Amino acid sequence: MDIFNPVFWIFVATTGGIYTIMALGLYVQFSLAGLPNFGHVAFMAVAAYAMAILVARYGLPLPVGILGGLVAAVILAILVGVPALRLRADYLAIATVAGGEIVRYLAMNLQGLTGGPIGSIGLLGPGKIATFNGSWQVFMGDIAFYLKPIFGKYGRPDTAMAIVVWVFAFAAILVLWRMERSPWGRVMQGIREDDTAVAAIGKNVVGFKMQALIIGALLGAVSGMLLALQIGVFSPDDYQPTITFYAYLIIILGGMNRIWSVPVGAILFTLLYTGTRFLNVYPLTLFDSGERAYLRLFLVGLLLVLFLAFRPQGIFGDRRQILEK
Amino acid sequence: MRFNRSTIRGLLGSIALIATLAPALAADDVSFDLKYGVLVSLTGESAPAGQAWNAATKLGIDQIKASIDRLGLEGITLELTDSQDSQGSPAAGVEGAQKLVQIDNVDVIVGDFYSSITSAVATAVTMPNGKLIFTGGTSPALSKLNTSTPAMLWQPVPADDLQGKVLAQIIAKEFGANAKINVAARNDAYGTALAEVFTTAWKAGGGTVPKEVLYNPEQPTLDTEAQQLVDGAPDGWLFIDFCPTFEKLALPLGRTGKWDPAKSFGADSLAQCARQGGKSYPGFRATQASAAGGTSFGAFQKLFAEKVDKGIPFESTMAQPFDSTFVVFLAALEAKSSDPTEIANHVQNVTNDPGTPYTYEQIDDAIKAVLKGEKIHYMGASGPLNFGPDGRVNASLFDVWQHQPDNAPATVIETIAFKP
Amino acid sequence: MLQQLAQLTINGLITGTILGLTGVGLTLVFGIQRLANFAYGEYLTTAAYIAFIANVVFGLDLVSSALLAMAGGALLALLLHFLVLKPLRGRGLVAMSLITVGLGMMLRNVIFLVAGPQIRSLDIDQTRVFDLGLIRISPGQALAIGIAIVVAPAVALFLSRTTIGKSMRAVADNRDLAAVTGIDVERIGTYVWLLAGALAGIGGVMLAIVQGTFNPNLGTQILFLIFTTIVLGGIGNAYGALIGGVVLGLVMELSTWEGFAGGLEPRFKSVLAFVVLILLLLYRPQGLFGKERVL
Amino acid sequence: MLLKVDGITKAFGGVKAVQGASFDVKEGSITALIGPNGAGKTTAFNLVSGFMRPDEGTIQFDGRRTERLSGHTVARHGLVRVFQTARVFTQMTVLENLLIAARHQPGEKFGAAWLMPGRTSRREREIRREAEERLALVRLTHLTHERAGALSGGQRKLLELARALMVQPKMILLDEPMAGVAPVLGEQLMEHIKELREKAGITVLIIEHDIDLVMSISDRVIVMDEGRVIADGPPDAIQANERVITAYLGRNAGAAA
Repeated sequence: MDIFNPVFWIFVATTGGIYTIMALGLYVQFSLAGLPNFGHVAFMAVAAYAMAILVARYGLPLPVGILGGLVAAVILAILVGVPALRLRADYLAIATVAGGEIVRYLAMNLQGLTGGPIGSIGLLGPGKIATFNGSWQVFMGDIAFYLKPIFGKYGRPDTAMAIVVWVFAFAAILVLWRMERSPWGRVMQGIREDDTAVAAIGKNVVGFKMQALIIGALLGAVSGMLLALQIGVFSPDDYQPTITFYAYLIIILGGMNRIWSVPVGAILFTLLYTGTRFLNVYPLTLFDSGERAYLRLFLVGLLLVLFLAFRPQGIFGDRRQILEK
Repeated sequence: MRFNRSTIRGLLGSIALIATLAPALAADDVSFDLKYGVLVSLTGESAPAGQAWNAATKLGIDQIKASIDRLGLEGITLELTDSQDSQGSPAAGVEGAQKLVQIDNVDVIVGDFYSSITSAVATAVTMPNGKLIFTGGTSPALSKLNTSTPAMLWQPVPADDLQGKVLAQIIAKEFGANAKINVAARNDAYGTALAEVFTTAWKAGGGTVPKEVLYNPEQPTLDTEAQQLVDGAPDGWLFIDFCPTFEKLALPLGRTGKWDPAKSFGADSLAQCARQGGKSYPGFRATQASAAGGTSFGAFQKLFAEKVDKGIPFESTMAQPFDSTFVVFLAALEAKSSDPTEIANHVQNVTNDPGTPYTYEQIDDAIKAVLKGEKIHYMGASGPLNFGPDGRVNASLFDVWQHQPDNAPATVIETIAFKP
Repeated sequence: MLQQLAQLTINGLITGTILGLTGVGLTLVFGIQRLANFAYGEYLTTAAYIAFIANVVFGLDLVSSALLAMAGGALLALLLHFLVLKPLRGRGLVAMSLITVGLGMMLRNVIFLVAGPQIRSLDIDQTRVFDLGLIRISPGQALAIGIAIVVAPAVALFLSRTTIGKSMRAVADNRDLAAVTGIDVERIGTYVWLLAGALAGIGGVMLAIVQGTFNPNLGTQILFLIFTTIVLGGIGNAYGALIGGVVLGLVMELSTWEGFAGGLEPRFKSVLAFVVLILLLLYRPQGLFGKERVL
Repeated sequence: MLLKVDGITKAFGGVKAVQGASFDVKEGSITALIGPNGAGKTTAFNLVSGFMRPDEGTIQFDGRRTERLSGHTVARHGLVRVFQTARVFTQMTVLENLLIAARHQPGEKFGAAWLMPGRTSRREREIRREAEERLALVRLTHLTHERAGALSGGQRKLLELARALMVQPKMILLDEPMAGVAPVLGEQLMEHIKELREKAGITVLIIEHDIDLVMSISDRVIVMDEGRVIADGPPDAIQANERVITAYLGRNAGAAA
């Protein structure tokens, strides 16, 4: 075993960065505006599909595809927002799960549009191979060229990808951090606490919530597209509701209401999630290798419960501010 | 053993070779360390098949290890390094594959049976890192990922395009090319792709498909689907599914009172449901690549039943990972190296004529033959594995299996030649 | 066509009753304990396996097995309540629901580990058919209908006539108000878990019987449909869940009827359920029978 | 007339909370809305302030029809409500509770923090001055940077009143401002309400149970029972009204006492 192989950990770091961006989207919706959106994963899905369809099927350049992905996520946010923003928190939570599942089922069943269960590789029909990330790989290769002098033999496209992802993640955090501390963020904080009271002082609560939903959707879209570009192939099964649960876990691990702790939560989650792939050590080897897979998910569930039980305020959270919604 | 001119020539050649390189059998010069990794959906929806896949791979490796011990080949070690869970998702699959390749440094990944995951893993992990992947994915698109030689992605089962056309050919023979056939397929990559290939071929031949029902295998009940399938008085049916979920559909089908298993055909994985602990539907027919070269499927099944935990259901498709372990090992043995590219160079050599046919049961002899420098032809438990240069199995002969009454094992009723 | 309609109606009623009965448990828990129990599907699965052990391993008859499964479901619900959920209370809707996500993952994988992934079936002859003219049903379906006829009215009566039942509805409806009127909210909270567990038990057994075969994914597969049911009926409203379940079951099945514009492809059934939910919420944000949001 | 309510009706699942209530409020007056529990007063408030939509009837505020408008729009037109149980933002400081309510802060537009930081901070300074004045007025200056959650019930009511004033209303709806307030703060609150009219010319509509208080403070009293307005007039006339006495004594003696 080569536990410290940097190539693997660079891959994990990239995933962690993508999860950071995904969770940031949820942070805006949930921690900032108090919207318990349980269908966040749908934004990742529509953006990835829109991008891949535009690039693979219509031969458009990747930037156009990315733009298309963002637009698709915004459209979905508006479609979801119109019915959902009038709902009470508990109804909203379930309705958004339903919304996310509609997206996944449609991706699965509208073969002509999405390639169906086989995923993005089937976008051009069965028997053909559809790819959409070629120019992205070239782009990463170009960046890697400039990384060579610094990183030596690890100046590879994956390293470039990790850097791009994290640069974006921190830029997003910076932008949001400043906005959170502005009057705009103050209204959001008010809405999170008591949206009726905010309406009573003349603020357009639905408008603000829609803004939060759309920003969250855009961040979700970016993370979905980055993940698709990193992996190269995606299928409807990538967008199970569990992904949204994980995004919540990330926010909670870090501490609900602190934007700078989102990346910490994402790193912790990634380590936990990937770390449980290393169960092939004694005494766990007493379990059959297939059984260890159950054990892994059991452990993920257990850690989830333990974290929420013993550190509900997250790593940096503030006990007074926890999980009010 | 089949004798034809080329095998005889091969034999004579090897005898000559042995004569000159007599000490080769000592095999001191053959030493390599071959690492396998399994990547498959071990949890959730596909856990039953995934667990069986993992068990079958382990079973294959154990067989080879035992043989190496018997033959005292100390230079060779085999290891199933780790099994990773792909959770049915390409993203999770790539992560698991990264672990296998970067951390465990495996030479070959056996899995996944999802074509989506296989394509992601192959393009993102195994191919860029020069590793092999033996997949259970049946999409004909997969082999197109092999853009250079030798192929690094191998499909040890005839792809959908082949099977779909064979089914159309057999069903046309039974009902005539203009018949009305209702198609039922599980709503996943395997089911939808195969259904599409069949439907296209069937309509091209002049037939009609009044109802094509794609059903979600995880759906609680399938009564409505069954009802739709018997509507429109079709001449026959085609089912594309695996035995456990097919059973869920067959129950309500039976209840409609309008379904006749004797007029039903199934894809390869439905050939032998009774032997998998399921029910048999007397008269039901299914095709499978012919194992005329001496099948070891029955023996494999017995082995599986003996060695694998009872909780893990057997499926005929589990012969694929099992065979893959043998093909990889024999190719490595012939290449005298566990370098993935070297192995890839030899896969075709050990799975095609000319060569002496060996099944897994004769693994000792096969190893001896390879060490002697003889040309062998490994016959899989799932049937002959005539790998082409593109990484696909080319089959020309297909067996038609028929389910027997009283849950007796299915039998081969005929073998037909596929005309492309 | 008519025959198809009759058959679909029966199928819809069976699915609907399962959704409705399990929905009653989930919705009361939602209303009283303020948590969306994402582990509820695993309660169904656990109960189905308890029935399997009783019925197949120990050879008990189906009815006793079902009763054992109900007891088992109730026990599991109480255990989780007292060991995990009650001590952790007060963490808000989202955090509590996430805890149940974790519990669900743990339970499901333990069941996989212990019971193995292979398919099981209860001891009931699935191949026989009762031909009732318009419709044809299997003994399993007949049994499920039988259970539904007994249990659904019993649950409705329990909720409308007994003190505990009435208190449950009152607490689910408005916890504070109920507390003010002297209901022991804490005690009702325990009873509600008992009821939810027992209903999950009967739902799991019914599902196992109707499906014919099952594996550890049994409950997970139906969980989101149960959630759809309770939102449809209005969260916290027990009758709403019963009716919502039947409505959802019928809508899903009848949408595939040929007389209905050729019928929807069956694989879109679950999409339809979710679409119905969202359309309804557009018109009635509080569900069919929920109360309008009051400030 | 600043506010004209005509025949509004609202039903909840068959139960009519308000049925055909009509009343109006004169500009610059303090008007009280009284009635037994369940008379529909709070629902009427919800309807007038735009937080619920009437099933029937019209509402006119400041010459504008408002019955179809949403709560925040009504508030922007100058009709601001204060809730029965003070709804301050407990996790913000007292000062922030006022800052958030100010109008015309360009920094509340999306992205303004980055696109127009100058205008945002200029306006923020103005708002802050205004907020400090209001705090001084309700004598909460010593709590400026305290978390609002730490305030007592009465202080919260004062804070909410000050917050409502930040919106620069023409009219304020007060739902039982005295409930749960310590007597000392209650008097202070009363003073403020009177001052509002005298100094700022703000119209006040108030729901209150304390009859003595109602009589002492209001110019006019509107009485509701079973969703209808049953009496309307100056305080002394109302005290003598037969129907009002029956409504109170007949069913809800406690509230009248």
